[in-house]
Amino acid sequence: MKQGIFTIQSNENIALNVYKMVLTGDTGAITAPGQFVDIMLEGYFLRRPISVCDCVDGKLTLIYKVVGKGTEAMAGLEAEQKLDLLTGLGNGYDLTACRNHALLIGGGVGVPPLYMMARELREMGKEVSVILGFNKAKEIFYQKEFEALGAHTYVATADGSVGTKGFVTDVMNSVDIPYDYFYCCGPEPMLKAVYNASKTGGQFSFEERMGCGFGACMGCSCKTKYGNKRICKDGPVLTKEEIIW
Amino acid sequence: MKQGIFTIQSNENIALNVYKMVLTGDTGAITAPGQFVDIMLEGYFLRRPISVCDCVDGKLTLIYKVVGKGTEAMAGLEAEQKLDLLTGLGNGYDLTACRNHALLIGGGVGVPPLYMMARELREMGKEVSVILGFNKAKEIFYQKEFEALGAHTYVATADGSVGTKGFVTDVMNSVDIPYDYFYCCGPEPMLKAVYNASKTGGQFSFEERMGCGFGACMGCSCKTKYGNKRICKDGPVLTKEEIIW
Amino acid sequence: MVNANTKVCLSGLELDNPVIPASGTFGYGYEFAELYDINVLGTFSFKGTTREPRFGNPTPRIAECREGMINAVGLQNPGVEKVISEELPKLAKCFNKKVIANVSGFSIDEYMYTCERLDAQEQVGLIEVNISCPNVHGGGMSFGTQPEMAARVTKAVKSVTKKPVYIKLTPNVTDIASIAKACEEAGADGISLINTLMGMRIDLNRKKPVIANTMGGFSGPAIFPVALRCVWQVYNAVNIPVIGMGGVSCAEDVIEMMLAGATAVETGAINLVDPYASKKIVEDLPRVMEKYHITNLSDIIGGAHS
Amino acid sequence: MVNANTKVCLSGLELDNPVIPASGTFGYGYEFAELYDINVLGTFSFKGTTREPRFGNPTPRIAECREGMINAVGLQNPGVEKVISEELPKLAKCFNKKVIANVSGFSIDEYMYTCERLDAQEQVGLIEVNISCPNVHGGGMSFGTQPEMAARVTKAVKSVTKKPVYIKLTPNVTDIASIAKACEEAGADGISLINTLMGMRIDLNRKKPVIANTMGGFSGPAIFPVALRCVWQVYNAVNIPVIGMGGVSCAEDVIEMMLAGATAVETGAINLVDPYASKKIVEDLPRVMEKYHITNLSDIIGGAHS
Ligand SMILES: Cc1cc2nc3c(=O)[nH]c(=O)nc-3n(C[C@H](O)[C@H](O)[C@H](O)COP(=O)(O)OP(=O)(O)OC[C@H]3O[C@@H](n4cnc5c(N)ncnc54)[C@H](O)[C@@H]3O)c2cc1C
Ligand SMILES: Cc1cc2nc3c(=O)[nH]c(=O)nc-3n(C[C@H](O)[C@H](O)[C@H](O)COP(=O)(O)OP(=O)(O)OC[C@H]3O[C@@H](n4cnc5c(N)ncnc54)[C@H](O)[C@@H]3O)c2cc1C
Ligand SMILES: Cc1cc2nc3c(=O)[nH]c(=O)nc-3n(C[C@H](O)[C@H](O)[C@H](O)COP(=O)(O)O)c2cc1C
Ligand SMILES: Cc1cc2nc3c(=O)[nH]c(=O)nc-3n(C[C@H](O)[C@H](O)[C@H](O)COP(=O)(O)O)c2cc1C
Ligand code: FES
Ligand code: FES
Repeated sequence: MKQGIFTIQSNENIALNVYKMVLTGDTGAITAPGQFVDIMLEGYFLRRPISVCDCVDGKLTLIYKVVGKGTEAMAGLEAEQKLDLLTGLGNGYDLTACRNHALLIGGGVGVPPLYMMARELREMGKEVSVILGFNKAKEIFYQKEFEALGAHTYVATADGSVGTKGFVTDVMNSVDIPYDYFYCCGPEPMLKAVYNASKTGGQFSFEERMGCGFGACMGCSCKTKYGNKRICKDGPVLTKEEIIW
Repeated sequence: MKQGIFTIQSNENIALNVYKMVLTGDTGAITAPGQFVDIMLEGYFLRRPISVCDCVDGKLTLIYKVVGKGTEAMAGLEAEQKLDLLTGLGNGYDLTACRNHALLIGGGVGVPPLYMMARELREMGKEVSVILGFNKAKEIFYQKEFEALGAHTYVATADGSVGTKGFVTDVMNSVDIPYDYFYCCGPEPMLKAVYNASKTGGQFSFEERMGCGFGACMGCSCKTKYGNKRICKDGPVLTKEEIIW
Repeated sequence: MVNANTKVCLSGLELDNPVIPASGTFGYGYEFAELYDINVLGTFSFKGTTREPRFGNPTPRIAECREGMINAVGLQNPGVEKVISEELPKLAKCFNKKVIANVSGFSIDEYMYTCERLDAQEQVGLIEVNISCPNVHGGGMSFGTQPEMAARVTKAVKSVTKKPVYIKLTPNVTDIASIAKACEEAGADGISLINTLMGMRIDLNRKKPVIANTMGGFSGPAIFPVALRCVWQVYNAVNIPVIGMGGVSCAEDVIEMMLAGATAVETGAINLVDPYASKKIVEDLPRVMEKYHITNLSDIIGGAHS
Repeated sequence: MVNANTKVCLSGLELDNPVIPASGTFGYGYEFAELYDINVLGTFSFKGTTREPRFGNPTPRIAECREGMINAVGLQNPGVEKVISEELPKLAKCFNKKVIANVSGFSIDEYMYTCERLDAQEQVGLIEVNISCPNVHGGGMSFGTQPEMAARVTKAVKSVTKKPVYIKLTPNVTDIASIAKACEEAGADGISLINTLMGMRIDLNRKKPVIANTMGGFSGPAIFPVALRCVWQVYNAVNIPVIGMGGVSCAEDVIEMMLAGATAVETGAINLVDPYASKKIVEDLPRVMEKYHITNLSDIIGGAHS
């Protein structure tokens, strides 16, 4: 973990209520996809946790959805403005768990962390399939970016406007993807559906309301088969076998 | 009273810890010298009351001393920034009470409101003498500005570095100024000393910690011979005869 | 937005909307009437009134806090007779709704006297009895800190009034619900809460308390979570309407208070720093109701319980 | 600045400075030791420890407030035996000062057991007994809301310990001074205050409480005026040292707390949003002392009284 002042390079609307922010600063503490940063916003007491979407050469990309006052304030920020970030938070995904072919499953703003993971898996020479779930066409983002990495990219929309009509699990059930391990991020009902639909081992990223984001307050605890864990420090990524729903 | 958004034109350091801020905006509610404005500052709950130093052609001049966190924040503001002000607060001085020759007595940041008053009295064709009290040379401001209005200007410094050594009352006692009425603004001990040293009727401007600044909360009350008054609404200017020390 | 229904009803007193500037932060109304038509408000609660005129506490009476302020005004008011003969007629010129009469006292007799006088005024729609003052005949402990004392004031006041009587509670107690319950049992028509939290600040330059009286009442947005909790607890404990207040500063806060159990909501300290705050909240309510899919505001009262 | 003396002393426990991260906001220290040398602190109070391991409350346990937060962690901790066998040895590697052991319990027996075990640990310099938990053998009311109960816990704990025992009080009471006095009479070596204010928030989208457990403990800069008032009242009521806390977020707040009567000062929620906060406060103290003409920090304890 590191605390650092980052400078916003850009902050743009890329889908319905979804923004992409690129920052520069000391990204040295960020070591794995699935980790997150915790952002201090003027006028708000608690920091906002946002997953690392990508991190290369000191450039940090975040993708976030406006859901409340904090993210609304973030959407109003402009290039050159500074932000106080805690970086390198959380365990992140373990990419070595996949042998040859990884299936990445993301829903809504669960999609961003899968991008850095897909890139790194491709760099490791692995086959990558990605299933992206959204509600409707206007919410879709990053489909092309995944394709550009050479990932087999499937989209599901709840209203059927693009790709498979339905949920990510409808793609899992209808397309025969020869994955040997999967990685998943999204809202909890999706995680649970994927848990049930999956045929191999895998990892899930969880969300919880956080006090500190770095393991000090016990605000974000959950029970696992291997004991109590803090989503912020021992997670947010948990393995399939340890999860208690 | 009016609420309005003002734009800072300039904000400069003019003496030790003393700043002059010029703003533009709707000054229509400002009707008399001695009135004040109440400034909202980001991150501070209560507004800060500052006297009108001058107000011409929609240009509002304020002079303030950095004494705490709010005024410190003000000192850091820059041209083009916006401020939310309540304007036209307080009764202000009654200039008609002076026949021919007004004596204006100010101490420290009690000096600013006397400037607009001196200007208006001069425009009304009256003789104006001004006694400005400061602690030391570095704190002096606006001496030339008063002289430029054609006011007989005397300075007293506590350390004797400029003008009369001592207090404004030392000037009152040593120089024979033929005033028929006086107007006074400064710290309370000075007001009281002037009260005792003065030979004519006069008016005093008081300070008090304020909740609202416009008469709603009863936070700033004082007792006078004519009943309870709110410094912010029935004051800040009280006449010599009504004051109870 | 067209369909947003903001009407609520307090023991028969129908309000166009639930927004009520709180006692002590809105004077007797006309300072604000200089700025806007105060008839847009649900109503307002006028400055705490006592039998005798009071100057209140020595100054300084005000201290700043993060997201709030402390006041130790000490119930400055011209006394009930002058309120009736001078303030209410002045108010009549700018306000055509029924006002809430906020009453304070230092003995049961005084409460009875003042309430009876105000009960006789046509302009008064509801009496809000502030029981946070120290009881001069009972050792100085505030009437509002013991259920028995709160009940005695309630019963006494109810015996001399016909208008709805709401008892205004202090949050500076171990168990606010038990005090609310005692008031309900004694005949209160409703409960108003919260009054200020006891707080203080010290001036680092003088190394002395900022407030001349040492302590004072802390209020403003900072106290909202405490106020909301108290409203929740009291709503659970009684079957009479609750007026919620404490730190309310925007339309979202009004809705949160109502979900916790408030039938109407008072706005306090925020009126002092933004004199248009209550008007803005009234105007903002329909938009925020739409955002949270609310058509009838009165439907959500207590909606977050179970 | 060269001459600034920040030393203070808590019942024989000498501290280089009065800055103490508060229980529950500093874990068992080593998350912060990753960031800086925590030996710069006066000391710190470790996470509230109970006899048995506890998972605590269901999540969500955290809600945001203006200038503060609500937590309903519910005393998650590994239990006193694991604290002794695992946490303290880990702490020894990064902290060479005596730590404050914060103890919670749901019965007098439990308090006694846990305190006795921790009293035997060399690393522990002082025991801070949190009596805000509900008393499972006494109807669920918190031990800290009645003077008699507070005194019973104090006496029981004192009978099994040799180290200084500070009783940590809840502010959610009508008369905190009487509870402090009862603890002093029962033998407490000092008083620690305040624990969190009871508060809550409602999620407007779900129209349900944010916190799974409905209510929680509200803390952070917003509560500072209440905490300062409590420290002032308790300092007036007792002759034993007071550790002040509640909303402290900068060196100025530390000085304000000490002027009100605190011998040392704990920093809570601020550590969670700025992990370097306590270190910054320690480093900033000499500058702020100079600004307010303070040479010996211990000289100002209670300085704003009379
Ligand atoms: C590990 C982690 C990674 C995340 N990554 C992303 C991401 O990459 N992109 C993205 O859009 N969102 C992400 N989120 C969710 C994001 O943190 C919330 O949407 C955001 O905090 C909402 O803030 P707000 O002020 O707009 O909402 P408000 O509801 O106004 O916030 C009030 C409080 O609740 C908290 N809160 C609200 N929703 C959530 C939530 N879903 N999870 C945790 N805390 C919440 C806020 O942080 C704040 O403390 C992530 C959450 C976690 C825990
Ligand atoms: C009618 C009136 C006119 C004034 N005109 C001027 C002026 O022209 N130039 C100038 O430099 N100062 C003036 N003052 C004083 C000025 O308001 C304070 O210096 C300023 O509010 C201090 O704010 P702060 O945040 O720096 O201090 P802090 O001490 O951090 O402020 C804390 C709180 O105390 C209040 N406060 C502190 N000192 C005073 C004070 N002396 N009077 C009233 N409230 C105070 C603040 O407004 C704030 O609410 C005037 C005061 C009044 C009442
Ligand atoms: C300056 C001031 C004066 C007050 N005077 C009274 C009063 O006379 N009677 C009363 O019942 N409450 C009084 N209150 C309390 C408010 O009505 C309200 O209960 C409290 O401030 C909480 O609301 P807020 O946080 O929105 O300010 C006063 C509050 C303030 C700030
Ligand atoms: C997340 C969290 C957990 C806490 N856990 C404990 C605890 O275990 N034992 C205890 O005595 N106090 C606990 N507290 C209370 C703090 O120690 C402190 O008394 C309170 O938060 C007020 O200080 P603050 O406003 O600086 O946060 C906790 C507070 C927070 C925010
Ligand atoms: S948020 Fe504090 S421990 Fe996870
Ligand atoms: S400051 Fe509110 S009445 Fe004067």
